[in-house]
Amino acid sequence: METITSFSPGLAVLVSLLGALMILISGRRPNIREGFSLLAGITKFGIVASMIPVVMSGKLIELRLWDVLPGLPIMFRVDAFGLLFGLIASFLWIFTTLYSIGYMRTLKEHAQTRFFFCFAIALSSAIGIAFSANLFTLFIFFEILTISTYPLVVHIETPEAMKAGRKYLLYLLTSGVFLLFSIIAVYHYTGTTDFAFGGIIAGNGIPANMVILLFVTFMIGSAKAAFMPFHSWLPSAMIAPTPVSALLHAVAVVKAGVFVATRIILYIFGIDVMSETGLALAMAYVVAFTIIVASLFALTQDNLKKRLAYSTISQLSYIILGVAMLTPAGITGGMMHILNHAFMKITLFFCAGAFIVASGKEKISEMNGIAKQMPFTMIAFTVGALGMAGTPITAGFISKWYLLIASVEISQIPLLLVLLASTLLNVAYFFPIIINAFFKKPERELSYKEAPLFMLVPLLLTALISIIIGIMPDEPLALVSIAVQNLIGGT
Amino acid sequence: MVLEMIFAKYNYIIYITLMTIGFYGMIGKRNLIKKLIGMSIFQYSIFLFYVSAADVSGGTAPILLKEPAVYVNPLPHVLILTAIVVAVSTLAVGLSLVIRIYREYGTLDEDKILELSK
Amino acid sequence: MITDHLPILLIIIGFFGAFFTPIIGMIRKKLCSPWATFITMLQFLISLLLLYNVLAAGNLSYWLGGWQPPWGIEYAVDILNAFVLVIVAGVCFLVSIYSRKSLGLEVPGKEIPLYTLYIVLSTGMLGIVITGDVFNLYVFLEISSLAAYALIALGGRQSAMASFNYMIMGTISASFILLGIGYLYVMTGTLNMADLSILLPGIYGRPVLLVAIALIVVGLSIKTALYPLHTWLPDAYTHAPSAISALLAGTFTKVGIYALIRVMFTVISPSYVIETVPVMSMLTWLAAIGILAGSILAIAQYDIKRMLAYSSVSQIGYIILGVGLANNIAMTGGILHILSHSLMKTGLFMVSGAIIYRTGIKNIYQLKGMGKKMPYTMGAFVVGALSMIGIPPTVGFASKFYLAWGALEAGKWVFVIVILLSSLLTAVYFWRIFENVYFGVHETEEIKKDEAPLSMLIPIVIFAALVFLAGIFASIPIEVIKIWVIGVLP
Amino acid sequence: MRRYLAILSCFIFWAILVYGVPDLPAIGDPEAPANKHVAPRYIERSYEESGVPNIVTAILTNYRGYDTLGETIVIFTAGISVMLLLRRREK
Repeated sequence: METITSFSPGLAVLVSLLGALMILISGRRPNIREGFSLLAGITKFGIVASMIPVVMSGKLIELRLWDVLPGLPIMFRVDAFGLLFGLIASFLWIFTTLYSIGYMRTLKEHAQTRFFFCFAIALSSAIGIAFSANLFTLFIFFEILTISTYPLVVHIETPEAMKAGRKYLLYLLTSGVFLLFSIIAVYHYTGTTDFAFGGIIAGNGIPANMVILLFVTFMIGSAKAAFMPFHSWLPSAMIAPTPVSALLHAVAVVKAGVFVATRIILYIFGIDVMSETGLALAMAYVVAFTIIVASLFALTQDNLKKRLAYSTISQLSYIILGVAMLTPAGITGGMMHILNHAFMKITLFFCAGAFIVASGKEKISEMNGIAKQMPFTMIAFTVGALGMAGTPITAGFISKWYLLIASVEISQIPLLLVLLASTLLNVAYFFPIIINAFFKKPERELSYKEAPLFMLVPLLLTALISIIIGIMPDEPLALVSIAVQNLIGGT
Repeated sequence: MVLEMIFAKYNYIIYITLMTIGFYGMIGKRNLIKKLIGMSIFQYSIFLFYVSAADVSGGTAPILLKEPAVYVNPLPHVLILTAIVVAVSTLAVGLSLVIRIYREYGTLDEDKILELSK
Repeated sequence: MITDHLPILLIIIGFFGAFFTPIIGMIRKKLCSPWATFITMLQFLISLLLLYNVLAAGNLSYWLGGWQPPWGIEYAVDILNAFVLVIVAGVCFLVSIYSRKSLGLEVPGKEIPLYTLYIVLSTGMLGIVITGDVFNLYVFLEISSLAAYALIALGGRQSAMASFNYMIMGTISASFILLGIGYLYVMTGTLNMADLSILLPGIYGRPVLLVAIALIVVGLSIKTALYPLHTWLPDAYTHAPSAISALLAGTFTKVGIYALIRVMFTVISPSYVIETVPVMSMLTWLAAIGILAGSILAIAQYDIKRMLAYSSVSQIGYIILGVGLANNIAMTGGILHILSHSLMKTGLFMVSGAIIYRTGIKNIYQLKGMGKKMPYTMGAFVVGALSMIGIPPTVGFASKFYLAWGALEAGKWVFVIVILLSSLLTAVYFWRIFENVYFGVHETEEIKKDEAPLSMLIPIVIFAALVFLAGIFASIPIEVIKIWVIGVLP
Repeated sequence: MRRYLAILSCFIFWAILVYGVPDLPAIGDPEAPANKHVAPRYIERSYEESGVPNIVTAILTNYRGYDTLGETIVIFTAGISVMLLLRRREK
């Protein structure tokens, strides 16, 4: 496969680091600070987007920086899959920045400089993860992501938040340790940590037990993906300000986990090893279990953000389920769902934040009749919820369709049933909110109005885009199909 | 056999025993001055070892004589000269530390000091 | 050429520097500290030159007084020496800048003897590292120990007792080493390391050699504070003046480890201590226990310096573990960790000293709001602490990576688990501080910025930067270490 | 308790050292390695190389002169330390 060397991936990472530095320097002047934040976001997206034509033409972009440890360089390689994730993260950062400005200013939050600073660092590492060419580089950014999101999680600094932060760290640092172990083991056995389209495990004479152990440690290592039983950090982390939950805990962090899991399944173990050892199927059933159980948990939550968090856990497992089915349709569905879920979930979180800012309400039971006061927000919320359930013409439908095809292809009827059941569960936990908001009368007269424009516009746009993707999915599908071709062609 | 060995190597047994006594003084005694005494015994027994190992039967002190003679090994003596100085210096520092401690706590019993410093 | 005499210059400069300190102090007391900085800077530069020469032209051997070894004393410099020399001299140099204000506050009015001893201490440590003669090593060990006892005793009320205990332990250790050296001499008739390494195979397997190894290993383990012989260390580091804690934490234990490596792997051959007599594997087990015990004890502390001291016990375990596993990778990791731990721990102790300088606070739960009050200092603290935990891209990560890999290479799964588990434990005791420093209660009142003085801040920031840079470019030190390791290990 | 521990460790210490004794050369053995390798040269050539009849002095100041320099430093250090430790803080 043709590769070209370019500085773009490095620049994309660097831009937000520089942005972070500028944010820190201009911390005393909020307008300039937020200006830098926005500027970094736009520049970053520009750089990432500039790589689309190259990748679409089937080439890879590589950038080898220096060796951190001998034989273990910091290296970027942009392929279709990485680019997809990079595009999502950097594109949504722009919206989230706008949204955060509105959110933070309206609530008069403290330590805003720290907030924007950490946000920029977290974004850098998310892009770093997307473009990593080897496990080693990926791990570095993975750990930076963990550390840089911690201050965001504990932002409000109440004892409760600190407790949630400790839990967050406990899970993510522990998983980091497992990941590190797995990386060292892979390096030890294979002499490389590079991602390759056919995987690098095969043909190294690693004992079968070891392969299984490695897979398990790798999957614990990608606990950022929040599949069960390593999920419980995510609902706790909902104590963070809503923009954080929106971008990081619906897009960057958890998607990074899913992204890593996918990279490991497809690019380290490879399709052949996964299917020969039966690990793929085992994984599929674990995540299928997660899909159902997380949805059931979601039903019981009254806090809107927590319900969304459980919904995220469930939806992320779709992605891994698709990948674990190892068929072109499954992988396509899984990868598409990274994109679709990102837009839908960020819309939902933006709405949840808008409710908090405008009305101060976080509990679902208090949201009766809210649609009258905040019609636009509620419409966006409905769009997102419909997408989650996989209704046609929304983005969610596309990915769910592919997943269903894949489950039929490999004739695993239980998985098919899981997908269908989860659709029902999605309806069960989202629609009551919508119905109550539109049709139920509030107990008291409501006096608030829509959230500020800074917040309203981004959430309407993301809702709009998730419909656009549903209607015209060709462009992203093309990108995904290149990734799939690489994988299938490479084996 | 064993007796023969003890007669031929009694010097080692003596230094080892002395050293053990010193060692006990350092770790077993609670009075700081006694610890220092133990320390000195401990160190000087090592010097005994060195010097006795330098002995050559029938040898004389390593100062050159007119007529040829057998000399004992001079090198350990040199080393021990240095080591003695080191030991003395350590003792000096140790004693001045003890004075500091006495000024601070008014006692030299380790247990009492530990209680007082809580 | 003067450059031929670099090895002895390194020591002579220190000795004369120490001799002249009282004279300079008589002229003006204030000049003592710049003088110490100047001397240690010269030593640092010479060490760098030595490292450069060794890398460019191979090992150096310097005959003191022109007497051929084994009759005279030899200074032998190879890559390991030079590497450790640079670390030790560098730390001494930077801490001397830092110490002016810090010691000025904690030990007022005693500049003259203080800086005399400071230079003696640094020179003594450099001497231990550079010498190629086992008895000379003992002499230097005692020189530096004596200076260290006196310097530690300058701290607060309890420091004299801490120093006394350290002196008892230190004397036991030094006497063991002296006795071990005596055994080696009695059995071979030489004191020169290179000569010993040739002659020792003749007595392999004899009980005397076993006793000698036992004595030297135990002696050096006390010096390096290997668990369970670490008991002197927490008290000494806690009660010593901050600058001295920083200096000792960064250098003294490392010098002991250096001596251990030197004796075990170049004087006695690696195959003997690894295969014939399992000294090394015994050490690895102690080290592994020490890693965990040190971390757990550190979690139990609330005095910041005491916590750092226990963390040292744990980190020293890492180094010994790497050295004890004795394969190429683990050994590289262990030696690299000498560098990383020196950088991190010195930096962290200096930060704790800066906090004490500004506020007098030692309890980690009283550090609330310190992140606003001393932003740069605490930033450096964060970098150092993250490196201790092993978060990339800091140097602590690089060494931890190599150590874990080396343990895997050796097939010792237990140690892999120990290494990785302890990074979590490390996270526990450092994160408490982060929480207190940066988060916690909302304080409405504005906290005024009150940074440490520049002469303290600059070394701190340099250390933080080095932790970061050495982490990003870890392959440079690793390549250097590897040359040595490959040359030594079979 | 502590006392017994001390006695126990003393015993272990004693036993380890005694273990090595049979292997050490007998006292006064002229064939002991210590007397064979380095030492003869000092005895034979120190006078011509240094001009001092006392061999110990010759070695102390000449062959191993830097040990002696170290020795002086030790004394110097001890002197300074004692001064530092015993002088009361200046008011």
